Amino acid sequence: MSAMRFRQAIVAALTDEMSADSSVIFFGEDVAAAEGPFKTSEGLLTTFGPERVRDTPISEMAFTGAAVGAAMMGMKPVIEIMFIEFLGVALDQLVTEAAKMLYLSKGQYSVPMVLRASSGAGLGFGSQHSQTLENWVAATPGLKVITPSDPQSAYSLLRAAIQDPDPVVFLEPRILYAERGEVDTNLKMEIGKARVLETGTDITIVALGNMVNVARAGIKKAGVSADLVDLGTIVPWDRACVLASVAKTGRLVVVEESPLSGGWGSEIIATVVASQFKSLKSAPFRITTPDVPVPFNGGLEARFLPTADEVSRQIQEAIKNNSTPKPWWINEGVSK
Amino acid sequence: MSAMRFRQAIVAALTDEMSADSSVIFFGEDVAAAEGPFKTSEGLLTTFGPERVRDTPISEMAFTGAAVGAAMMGMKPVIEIMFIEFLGVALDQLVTEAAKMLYLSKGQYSVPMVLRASSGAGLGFGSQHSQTLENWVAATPGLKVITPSDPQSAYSLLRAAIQDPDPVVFLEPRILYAERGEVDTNLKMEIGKARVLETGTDITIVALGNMVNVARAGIKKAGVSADLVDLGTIVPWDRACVLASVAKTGRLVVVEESPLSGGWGSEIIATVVASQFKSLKSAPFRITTPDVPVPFNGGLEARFLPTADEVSRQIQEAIKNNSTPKPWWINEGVSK
Amino acid sequence: MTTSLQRRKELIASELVWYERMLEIREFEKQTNALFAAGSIRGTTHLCNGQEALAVGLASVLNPDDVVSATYRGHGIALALGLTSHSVLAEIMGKATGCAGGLGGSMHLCDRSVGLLPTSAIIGGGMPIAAGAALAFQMQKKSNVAVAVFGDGATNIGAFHETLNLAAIWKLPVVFVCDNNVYGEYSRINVTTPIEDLHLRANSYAMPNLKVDGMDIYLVREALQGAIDRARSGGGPTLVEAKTYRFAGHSRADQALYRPEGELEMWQKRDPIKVTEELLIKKGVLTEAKAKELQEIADKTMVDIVAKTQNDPEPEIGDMFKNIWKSKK
Amino acid sequence: MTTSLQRRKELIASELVWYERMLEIREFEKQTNALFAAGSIRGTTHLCNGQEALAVGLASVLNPDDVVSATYRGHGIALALGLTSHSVLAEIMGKATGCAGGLGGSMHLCDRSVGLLPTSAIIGGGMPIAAGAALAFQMQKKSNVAVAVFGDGATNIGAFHETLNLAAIWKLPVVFVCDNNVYGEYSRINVTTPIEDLHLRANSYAMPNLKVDGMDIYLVREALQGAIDRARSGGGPTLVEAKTYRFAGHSRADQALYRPEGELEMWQKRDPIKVTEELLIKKGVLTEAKAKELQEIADKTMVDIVAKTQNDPEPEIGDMFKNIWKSKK
Ligand SMILES: Cc1ncc(C[n+]2csc(CCOP(=O)(O)OP(=O)(O)O)c2C)c(N)n1
Ligand SMILES: Cc1ncc(C[n+]2csc(CCOP(=O)(O)OP(=O)(O)O)c2C)c(N)n1
Ligand SMILES: [Mg+2]
Ligand SMILES: [Mg+2]
Repeated sequence: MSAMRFRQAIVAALTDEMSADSSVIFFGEDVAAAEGPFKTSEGLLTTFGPERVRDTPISEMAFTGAAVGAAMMGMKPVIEIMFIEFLGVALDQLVTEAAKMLYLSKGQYSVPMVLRASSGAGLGFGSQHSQTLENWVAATPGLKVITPSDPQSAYSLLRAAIQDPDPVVFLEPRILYAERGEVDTNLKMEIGKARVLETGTDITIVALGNMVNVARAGIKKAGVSADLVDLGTIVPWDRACVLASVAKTGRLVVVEESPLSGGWGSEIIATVVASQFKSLKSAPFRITTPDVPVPFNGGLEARFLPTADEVSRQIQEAIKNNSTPKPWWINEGVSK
Repeated sequence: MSAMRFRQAIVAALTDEMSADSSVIFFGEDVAAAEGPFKTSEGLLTTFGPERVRDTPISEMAFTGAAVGAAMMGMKPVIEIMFIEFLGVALDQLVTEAAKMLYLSKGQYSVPMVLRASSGAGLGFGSQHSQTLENWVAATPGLKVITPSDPQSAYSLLRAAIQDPDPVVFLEPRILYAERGEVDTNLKMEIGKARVLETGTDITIVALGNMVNVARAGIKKAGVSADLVDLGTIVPWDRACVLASVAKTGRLVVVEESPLSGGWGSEIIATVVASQFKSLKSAPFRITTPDVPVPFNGGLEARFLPTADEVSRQIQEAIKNNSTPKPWWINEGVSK
Repeated sequence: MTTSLQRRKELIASELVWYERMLEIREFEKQTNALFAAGSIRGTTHLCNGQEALAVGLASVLNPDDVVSATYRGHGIALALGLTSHSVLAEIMGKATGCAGGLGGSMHLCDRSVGLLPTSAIIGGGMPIAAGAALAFQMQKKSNVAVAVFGDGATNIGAFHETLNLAAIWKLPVVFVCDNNVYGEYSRINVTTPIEDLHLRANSYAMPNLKVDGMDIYLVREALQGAIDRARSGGGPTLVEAKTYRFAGHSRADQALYRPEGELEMWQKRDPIKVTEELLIKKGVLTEAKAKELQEIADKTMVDIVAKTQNDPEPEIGDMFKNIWKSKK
Repeated sequence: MTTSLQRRKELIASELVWYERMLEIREFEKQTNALFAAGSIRGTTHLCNGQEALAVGLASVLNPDDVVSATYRGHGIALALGLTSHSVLAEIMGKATGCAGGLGGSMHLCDRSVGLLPTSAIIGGGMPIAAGAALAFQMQKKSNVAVAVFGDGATNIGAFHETLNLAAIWKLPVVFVCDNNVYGEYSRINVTTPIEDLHLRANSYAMPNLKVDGMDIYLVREALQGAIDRARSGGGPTLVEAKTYRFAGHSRADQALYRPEGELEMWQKRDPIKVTEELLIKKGVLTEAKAKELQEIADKTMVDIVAKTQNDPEPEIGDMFKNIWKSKK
């Protein structure tokens, strides 16, 4: 056990995997000499040299595709897309090539690669550098999608992702990079296994990434008895864990950092409802951001994101009245 | 009223809008001289000339972005992305630029453009040319997303899309291009307004594109009394219409041509459940494709897609037992 | 039953096999076209008539453990690399016996035993993948090379630009082969591209480049050999532009009526098969009689393969659920 | 209160204003840097010290109804085009009085009245948009031109390649201006790009191209004027590469310690402001005393603007729900 920052947990996972497996290579923009814009590759160039740790031109399509090809030929590339929005110029290689390679080769070519990207709002980077965008990749058979919520899951899940034989998208909540936490480097975590971080009786709260921390604070504020499920993996998500929890609590809320419309949370709800309708005491619902681009202004961005207060208010309401709470912007008459 | 094929309805809508508004221009790969790989621009070059109807290089990013810029400066560009998968090399311009332009310019620059693309399976085009991919764009505030289901909606909704002041993604089910139907060129349809094509009492079936036709056949086969809601627009979808229908029937199934996990159908279900939980007789559920890439083989592709038989079986089961039917691949023990 | 690898070694070993393989490809496309017209092939097909010398020339200078990323117009390259006409036709007809089990189709051919990466149906899709394969070889200190084959129209897609720049700056053992068959779908290259000699675009990356008469297999081999040797010896990438011509339409039922009067005929005078035939006869490796005989054999063999393949089994429903993930769950 | 358009016209009218505007930009970045360090600016900022001659030179040769797509490194171009330091600083500080109401931030500046399209924070993002604006002008039979300003590193992104090819084949009235400040983030251009003169990449599209000393506003104007005239007169696009240098770090707190010994000092000898000052003095438009006075005024003015802006109102919560769609619902 040792305390480290989230970004250091990323560095540690990369370091440990690159030490354990010489086929692991790492490249992206300014990840080598500059050690990453968010210092998530500190020391890697020094430790592993310029062959295995490379700076790329500003060419996401080319270096993402290069990772696909290298993976097919026996390497285990980890690449960094600085902000997940930049995948918008490289999506083809991930979803149309990598995700279908095993299928189209009848199992002859697998693609053991990891695409890391920072994601999320809260730091004032504006509309084009603050989204989570899981929806670009979550409906693509062949991919796996992970979002850690603390240094421990960042470390353990990144190692699992690198060891995985399939293409994995690893989304790192940018706002957590500086956060500290205890990390046990011997602790293994499995892709597709959720963690129940708090256990209770009245409601199941499913969250991802930094929303796990927001939800936890919300539970404390509300003083309710809740199961807090940190999904960790969105694809494939831990159905068994969530279903078991809802079977117990009879209530479900998903807290997600993405627009209300079209976010991954609806997938959780649709699945739970389909198989657990009878055991539900009240309607499952979502706490999300509004359907707007991420605003730059600090005060607005803070309201844009789900907060502990908002979570507290809504889960209390849901438990007390067995009704679906309204989001703050409707509640306060700010918007429809 | 006149009978025309779906693809001819597209041509008619483009022709009528280009005649009505000289700022409408149209470009894409082989849409001018060759009149479109699916003959969806027959006669346009002859009628409107090489300035307004243009062939582009194979450069989706450039010509999508060119549409954005031209729209900002007063033109109304309609572009054709031959197969929606090709948006994977151009997504940035649509979702990161066009969708946020009005917001980032404080209303100074709007982007009245239409991005047309053929989509969907059933014709043996294989894994990289057969998807629907609404999920790439459905969670992007600022965009509108439409999928017509017949020649009439293709005509009326495309005209509405071209007249709309915002960026619209217009997905055309490729399998319908050759289908015939009556078209009233005076009939206006509104973006965001669903059509109730059949009315009944026992279940609400929400569908989109060609799944509307599959669902209709399924209803006939099942001989049940159902509301069939043709969404037409996915963003913004017609909440009022769907909620009113479910309030009446108490049951909901979404038939969608996309993988079970992460499809837009879960959005409908999550929304309905949140606001209509009490009036539900049984659990809303989805009839979708399995979570696999689109297989080429004809027999497999036919099973891959939701069928009238499958719809019939599942809605009968849901109405009879008030339980959630299992998809065929589980029912038949083919897969988990 | 001969394997892809055996067929590949035969090709590398004898010039006469080059000629036979080119005949095989031509016959294959003839039958494919007929089967598509007859409705026995679903979806689409992209024929490579007129481009056989490049396909066979390339396969004959590469080692079997080198890799190739090609496109939806890949029948010829697949056969040249060694795949049997049966496994390719079966794939195109969606049979379980196809190289991808019938789940890929005409645009998605693959055979790891001879280095054929799954062909991509996305313009430029295979280019960065070939660069990545080359990156793997470079890191593994292997002398293998990767080749990316793509069309003239593909030189206008962003992936072309990014990939050549990346390959150049990393000095990757990759050879970029532009099969300039003059058309991108229904558009003549000059309609979409302001320059004629596409290989010159490599100058933007300080990358060696050259053009070659793609109708002459000997010139093709010479040009490619130089590029491959450079890549193998650590000299980095090369862009080779082969001037060929698409004798058929773009795909499906396209009659290519948009071609200028006489253009096809002009190019047909340099039909790569005829050119090879003449050269081989001049070299005494082939006689007119022998050529005729080989043509008849090729024709007949393909007819038999079509008959056999049509009776091959379809994949099972469960097959569509396989190979989604390599991991257990 | 002077409008953006008035400021723009002043700039076009007098060389002395070029100098004043360059001083304003330099002071603006000085204050921006200080405010960021002090935590008064959130997120990130990208300073343009060393690139003022290009920004002001460009704005001085363009007409107010031409349009410009620029990048996240856009403070200087915005001010040069006419935006007031107050409206830009307010935007960077997230104030309701900012040019985007405080919802955009440093990377997203915009002012339609002087043709500044919303700056893009995506590399290459603004290039096809400028081409599209030029397409609109072409179709509207207007003589306006569109300009895309982007960096050296951006010449490695696919959109650069696709856009130049499209603009060339359509002969669009657009000018591509590559502001080569030697660095892309923390990487020197030579680390990511095999050639030094990036304007040569235009040869891949048979597009006229040239390079210019970006530290000399007179040379910048001359080079741009030629390209703009060509575009206006239907001659199509041009790629102009301005050799500048990024005096500051890439963004935020970057100290740019990765720069080779003495490189910065070498370039600072050709500080565009000093160069302009000397030229204006030689021309008799300016005296050393006057220059000193103008610098003091610029410094003081900016200090006042900072003070004023800090007290400006924040946007209201409801503002984040505006401008999602232009249509009613
Ligand atoms: C990104 C993308 N855009 C468009 C297409 C549709 N398309 C298929 S083949 C083709 C023409 C390609 O021309 P070329 O590169 O010359 O190759 P050829 O077909 O001549 O072999 C196009 C545009 C595609 N498959 N992918
Ligand atoms: C598609 C994309 N990839 C990466 C980035 C991150 N990024 C921001 S600025 C920058 C460097 C750009 O260098 P250059 O083009 O020379 O412009 P400069 O910053 O020097 O003005 C990078 C890589 C981005 N914004 N967009
Ligand atoms: Mg071609
Ligand atoms: Mg730069």
